[in-house]
Amino acid sequence: MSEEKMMQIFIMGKAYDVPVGVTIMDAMEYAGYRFVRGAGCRSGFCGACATVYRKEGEYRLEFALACQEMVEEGMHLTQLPFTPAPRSSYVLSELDADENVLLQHYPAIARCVSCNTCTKACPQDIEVMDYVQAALRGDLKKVSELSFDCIQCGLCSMRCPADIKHSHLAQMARRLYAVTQSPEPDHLKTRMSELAEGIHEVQLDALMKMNLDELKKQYAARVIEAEGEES
Amino acid sequence: MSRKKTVSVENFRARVEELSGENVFACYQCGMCAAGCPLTEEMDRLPSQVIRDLQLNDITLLDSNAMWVCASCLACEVRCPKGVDLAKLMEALRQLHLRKELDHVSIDEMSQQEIAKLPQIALVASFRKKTG
Amino acid sequence: MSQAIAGQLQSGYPAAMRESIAKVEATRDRRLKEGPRNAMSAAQRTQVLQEWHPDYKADKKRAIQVGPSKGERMPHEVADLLEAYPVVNPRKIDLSSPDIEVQILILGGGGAASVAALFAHEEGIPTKDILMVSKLRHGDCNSIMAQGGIQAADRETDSPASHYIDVLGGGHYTNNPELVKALVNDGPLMIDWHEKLGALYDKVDGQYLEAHGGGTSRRRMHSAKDYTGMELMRVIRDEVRNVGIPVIEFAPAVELLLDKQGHAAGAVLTNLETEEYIVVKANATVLATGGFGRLHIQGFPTTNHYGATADGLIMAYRAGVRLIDMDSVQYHPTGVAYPAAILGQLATEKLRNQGAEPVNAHGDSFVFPLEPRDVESAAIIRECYGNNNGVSTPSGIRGVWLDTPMIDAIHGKGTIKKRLAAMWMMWHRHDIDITVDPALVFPTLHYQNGGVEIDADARTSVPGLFAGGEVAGGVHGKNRLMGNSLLDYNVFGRRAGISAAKWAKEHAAKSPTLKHIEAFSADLESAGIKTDRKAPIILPDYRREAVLERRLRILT
Amino acid sequence: MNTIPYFPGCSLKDTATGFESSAQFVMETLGLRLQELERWNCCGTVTSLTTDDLMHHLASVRNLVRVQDLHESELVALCSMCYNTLARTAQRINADPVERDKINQFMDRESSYEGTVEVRHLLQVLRDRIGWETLAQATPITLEGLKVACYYGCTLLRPKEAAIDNTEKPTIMSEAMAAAGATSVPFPFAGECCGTYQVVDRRDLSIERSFRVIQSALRAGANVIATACPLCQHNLQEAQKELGHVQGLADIEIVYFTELLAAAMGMDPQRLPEGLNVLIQQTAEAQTGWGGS
Repeated sequence: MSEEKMMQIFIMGKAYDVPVGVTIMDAMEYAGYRFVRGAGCRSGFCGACATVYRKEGEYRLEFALACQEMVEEGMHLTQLPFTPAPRSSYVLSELDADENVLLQHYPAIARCVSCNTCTKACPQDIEVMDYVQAALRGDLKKVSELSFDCIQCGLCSMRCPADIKHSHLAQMARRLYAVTQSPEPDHLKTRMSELAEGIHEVQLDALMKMNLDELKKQYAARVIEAEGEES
Repeated sequence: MSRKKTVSVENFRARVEELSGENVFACYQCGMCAAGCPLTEEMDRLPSQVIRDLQLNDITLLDSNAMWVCASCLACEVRCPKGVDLAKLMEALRQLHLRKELDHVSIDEMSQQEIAKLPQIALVASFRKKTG
Repeated sequence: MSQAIAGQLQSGYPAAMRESIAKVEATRDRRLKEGPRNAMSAAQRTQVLQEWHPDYKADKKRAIQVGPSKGERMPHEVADLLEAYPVVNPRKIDLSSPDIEVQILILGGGGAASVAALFAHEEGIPTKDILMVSKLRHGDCNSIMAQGGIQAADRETDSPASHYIDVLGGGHYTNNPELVKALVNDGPLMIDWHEKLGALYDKVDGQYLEAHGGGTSRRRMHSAKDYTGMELMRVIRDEVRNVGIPVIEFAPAVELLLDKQGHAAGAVLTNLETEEYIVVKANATVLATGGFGRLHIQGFPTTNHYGATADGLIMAYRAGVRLIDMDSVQYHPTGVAYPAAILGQLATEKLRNQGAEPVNAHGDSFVFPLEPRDVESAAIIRECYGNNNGVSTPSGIRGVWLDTPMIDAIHGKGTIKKRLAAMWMMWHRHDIDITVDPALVFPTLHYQNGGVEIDADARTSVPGLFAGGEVAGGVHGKNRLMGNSLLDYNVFGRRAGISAAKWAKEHAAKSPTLKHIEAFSADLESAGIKTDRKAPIILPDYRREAVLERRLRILT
Repeated sequence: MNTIPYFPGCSLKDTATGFESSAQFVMETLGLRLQELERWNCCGTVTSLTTDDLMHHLASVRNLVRVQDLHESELVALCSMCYNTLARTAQRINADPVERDKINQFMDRESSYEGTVEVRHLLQVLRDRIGWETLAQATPITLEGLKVACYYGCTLLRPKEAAIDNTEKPTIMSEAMAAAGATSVPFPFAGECCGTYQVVDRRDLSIERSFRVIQSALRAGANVIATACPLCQHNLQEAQKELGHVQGLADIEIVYFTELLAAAMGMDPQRLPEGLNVLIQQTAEAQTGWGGS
C-alpha cells in the first residue's frame, strides 16, 4: 500500500498516529499494543474486544467492538474486556417456565428504570431494554427473539444503573424457551431410536468394507436432493 | 458490605427540604398525619414526630424505621391542613440512605422461593423504594 | 467510517468497483432465470485443484526432519514451529510438587474442550476433579465463529450412510473411515443433546430448517440464523458454568507432561498476565486446543480467532504423537476481500446455499456455487489470476463478487436480514448493504484439515492423552465439508471426555517429567537444526515492525 | 370500532390476565377497543417523589412518547398503580418544560416528549366517555343482589391531582357497579392501604393491613370486593390464605371490577373467576327463590 493517510487517535490518553481506514483493533496494534485480553475471534462474534470511546468534541461515551469498528480522527479509546457479572446457576430440566422464573434468578430486573443505557451500549444493535422489560413480564419468547444476536460482551451490564446482568439473564431465557416452547422435531426422535436399534450401523459397516473404486461409484451415483420448499 | 458508606449529615434538615421540596416549618403539629396513617403502630416515631424531628434538625431521625414502614399511601398528604407532603419527606429520608447504596432490602439475600411467591409489581415497587 | 473516506464512496464501494457492480446487476435477472451452472466433473475438479489450489504448490512445503512424522511434508509455517525449541527450559520448572492435581485436565476453552468437560463429568468425574484451561477466555475460539451450520443426518430422506459417502467423497477418500463412521453416526445424538441443553435451532412449523452445504447430497445443515457456532458455544459454555466445572482463563498450556511410563500426566501452563508457570498433574489430559489459522499459511488472511496458533500440535508432537494430513489446509472460498478492514473474515457458505452466486468482474458466473470448498476456492483463484476476470480493490487485492441480492430475490425480501443477520451486520458496519449490492470475496485460510492422529475413541498414541476438535486430524481427510466442524467438535469432544474419564478412573499418573522435551531438543540438535525459533507461540504478533525495532524491554 | 391507546402494565400479562381480558371484553362490548401500545415498558409502579430524581420518571415518559408517536393525546390504564405512576409523571413533566427538557436528553433513540399526553383510568373513560346509562344498557345480565365492596386503595384516590374521584368520598366504582345492577355497600376501609410493596420485606405488615380491609368489607355485609389493582388483589388474597379461618375471611370473593362488569355483559363464564361464577349463580338463585325459574 502506498503512502498511507494518517490520523491521530488517543489510546488510554496517549496520542498515536494511525492509518485511516482500519479497525480500532488494527489501529491499536499498529500503535504498538499487543493484546492479551481484549482480542478474541477478531470477527465480531466473541465479545472479547468491548471498547469504549468518545469522539473529539462530543460528550457522549460510545461503545463498539474493536475488531469491527473503524477508527476515526480524534477518537479517545479504552477497552473494557471483562465484566464480573454474577450468573445464577440452575438445572434446566428442573426449572418451571412460569412468568416469575427470570425474576427469581435475576431479581434486579425489577430495578430497571427504563433509562435505555443498555440499548445504547450494545454493539450488536439489540433492543436490550426491551428484552429486560419482556423478562420482567416473563415473556420468554420475546426475550429469546430480541436477545438472539447477543455476543455476551457485557457492555450493557457495565453501564446499567440497576445492576442487571443482561446477557446471563437472556441466556437463561433462551435456553428455557428452547426446551419448553420449541420442541424437538419428531424425525429426530425417530432417528434416535433407529440409531439405538443399530440399523444404521449395519449400513455404515457395509460402506467401510468397500474399496476405493466402489466408494467412488457410490459417490458418483448420489442423487442430490432438491432444495427444500421453505416458508 | 466491605465499603461501609455513611449517610451525609451536614445540613440535615436543609438537605431533606431540598430533596423533598417541602417546608418542614409549615407544619404546626396538629397530628392529622399520624391520626390517618395506617402504619403508625409499626413505626418507632409517629409521622408527626418525623416532621417535628426535622424541624429540630434531629439527625437521629435517620436511624428511625418510620421511613421504611411508610408505604407512600399518601393518606397523610391528602389530609394535611397545611399542605405538607409528608410522603415526600419520607422519600427524601430514604433517598439519603439509598444514594449511598445503603439498601433496606437486600436483593442478594432474597431466596428464589421467596421471590417466587411475589408478583413483579411488588418487587419493582419495593426495589424502587428500598434499594438504590 | 470517517467522513473523509465516506465522501469518496458510493454506499461503501469506490467508483471503479461500482462499474463492475453495474455489470453484475445487468446479468442478474438472466442468471436467476437460468439457475446455477452445473457442478464440475471429477476430472475437471482434479484439474482445477492441481493447477490452482494452494495445497498443490510444492515449494510452499517441506519434509519435517524430526519427530514421529519425520519425512512428511507440511507447510513451512508449520514445519518452522515443529522444528523450533521449547519456550520453557525443563530444568527450570519445578515438577516435584504440582500446583494443581486433578483427574482430568482439558487444554482448551472452545467447543471440543467444553463438550469434553461436560461428558467427562457425566461419566462420573466430579467437577472439582476436572479442570479446563484456556489461552484466552472460555469461548474465545473458532467454534463460536462458525456461522453456517452443523450437519447431522436426521431427516427421513437422509441417513448416516449418505452422510458418510458425502464426507468421504468430499475428503477425496483420504479420511479415516472409523472416524467418519463415528462422526456421522453420532450426528443426530449431538443434535438431540443440544435440544436438551436448550439450543435454539431454526425451525419452521416445528421442523428443522435444513439446507445443503457444499458437497452434500441431502439437506442436513442445521442452523441458528447465521450465529450457529455462537448459539451452540454459548449454550454449552453456560452449561459448563451451570455444572460448575472450573476453568482457568488466560492460562495456556506450553508443554505436556509425561510420567515415567510415558503416559500423559498433565501440563505446564503459563499465566499470561503474571507470566508465572503453573504445573498441573492429571491422570488424563485432553487436547482440545484448536487449529493453526493464525500461522497465516502462504500469507493468506484467516477467518480464525486470535489464539489459533497450533500450540496443541506442537506439544503433542514433542510428546510423540504423529500428525497426519498436515499438507492439507482448508481455504474457505469466500473470505471478505473488501473492505480491507475486515479482510479475510468469513462470508459464510450459507450465503451460497441460500442462492448467492460467485460472479466475475464482467457479471458472468463461472462456477457451481456449492462445489466442495477446495474446488470452489481453486476456481475462484483461477478466475482472478488465471483468467484475469477478478475485481481489483484499492489496496491491490483481487476478488470475485458474491451476488448476495440473489438471496432475497429467490427467497423473498427480508431473508438476508432474517437468516443472515450476522453477515448483514458485518458489511453494514462498513456501509455496504448486501441486500442491495454484491460482496467482494476471495479464499481465506479457514481450517486445519489435518492434526494429531486419533482413533474413534479420541485416543492418541500416548496413553492418557486424548484429542478432539480441530487439533485432531483424520476426520475430514484432506478437505472438510461445511457443517462438519461443529459436528466434529461435538462428536470427538464427547468421545474424548468419555474416554478420558474412563482412563482417569483406572490410571493414576505417576511423577510428571519433561524428559521428552529434553529428548526432542536433542533430536533437533542432532538433525542439525540451528535456529532461535521458539514454540509454541501462543499469540500472533501484529505490532508494526517500526515499533518492535525500537522496543526497550526495561521491565522484564 | 373506535380505539383508545392502552397501557397494560406487567401484571396484566401474567398474574392479572383476567383483569385485562375482562376489560377488553367490556370495552369491545361498548364499542371502544383498547389498543395496546405496540411497544411499552414497565411504568415503574411507584412514583419517585424527590425533586431531583428524574431518572425514575424515564420509564413512564417513554410510554407517553409512544402515545405521542401515534398522534394521540390520551392513554388509558387499568392497573391503578400504573395509572397513578403514569398520570403523576405526565402531570409533572407536562407542566414543567425545564424538567421535560432534561428528560428529553435521554430520548435520543426516540422522539422528544412534547408534554401533550394525559393519562386516564378505565373508570374515568367509562364515566366520562361512555356514560353510566350506556353501560347500564349494555348489561343484559343483572347482578342484582350482589353486594360489592368497592375497594379503591391508595393509587386511584391520592394525591388529589391524580385522584379519579373525590379522595375521601369516592363514588365512581360504585356507580359503575350500580349500572351493572349490583349493590354497592359502603365500607370505611375503601380507601385504606393494603400494605402494598411492604409485602416484599414486611409481609406481616401487608397481611395485617389487608386483613383489616377485608374485615371492614365483611362487616359492611359485602360478599365480593372489587379492586382495580393487581397488588391490592394479591395482598388481599394473601391475607385470605393466611387468615382464612378468621371471621369468615375466606367467604368473600375478591375480583377486578372489570370482571363484574364483564359478567354482567355476558362474558363466557369460563373466562371469569370460578368463585365469582358461583357467587353470581347463588345470588341469582336467591333472587328468584329456591331452584329458580
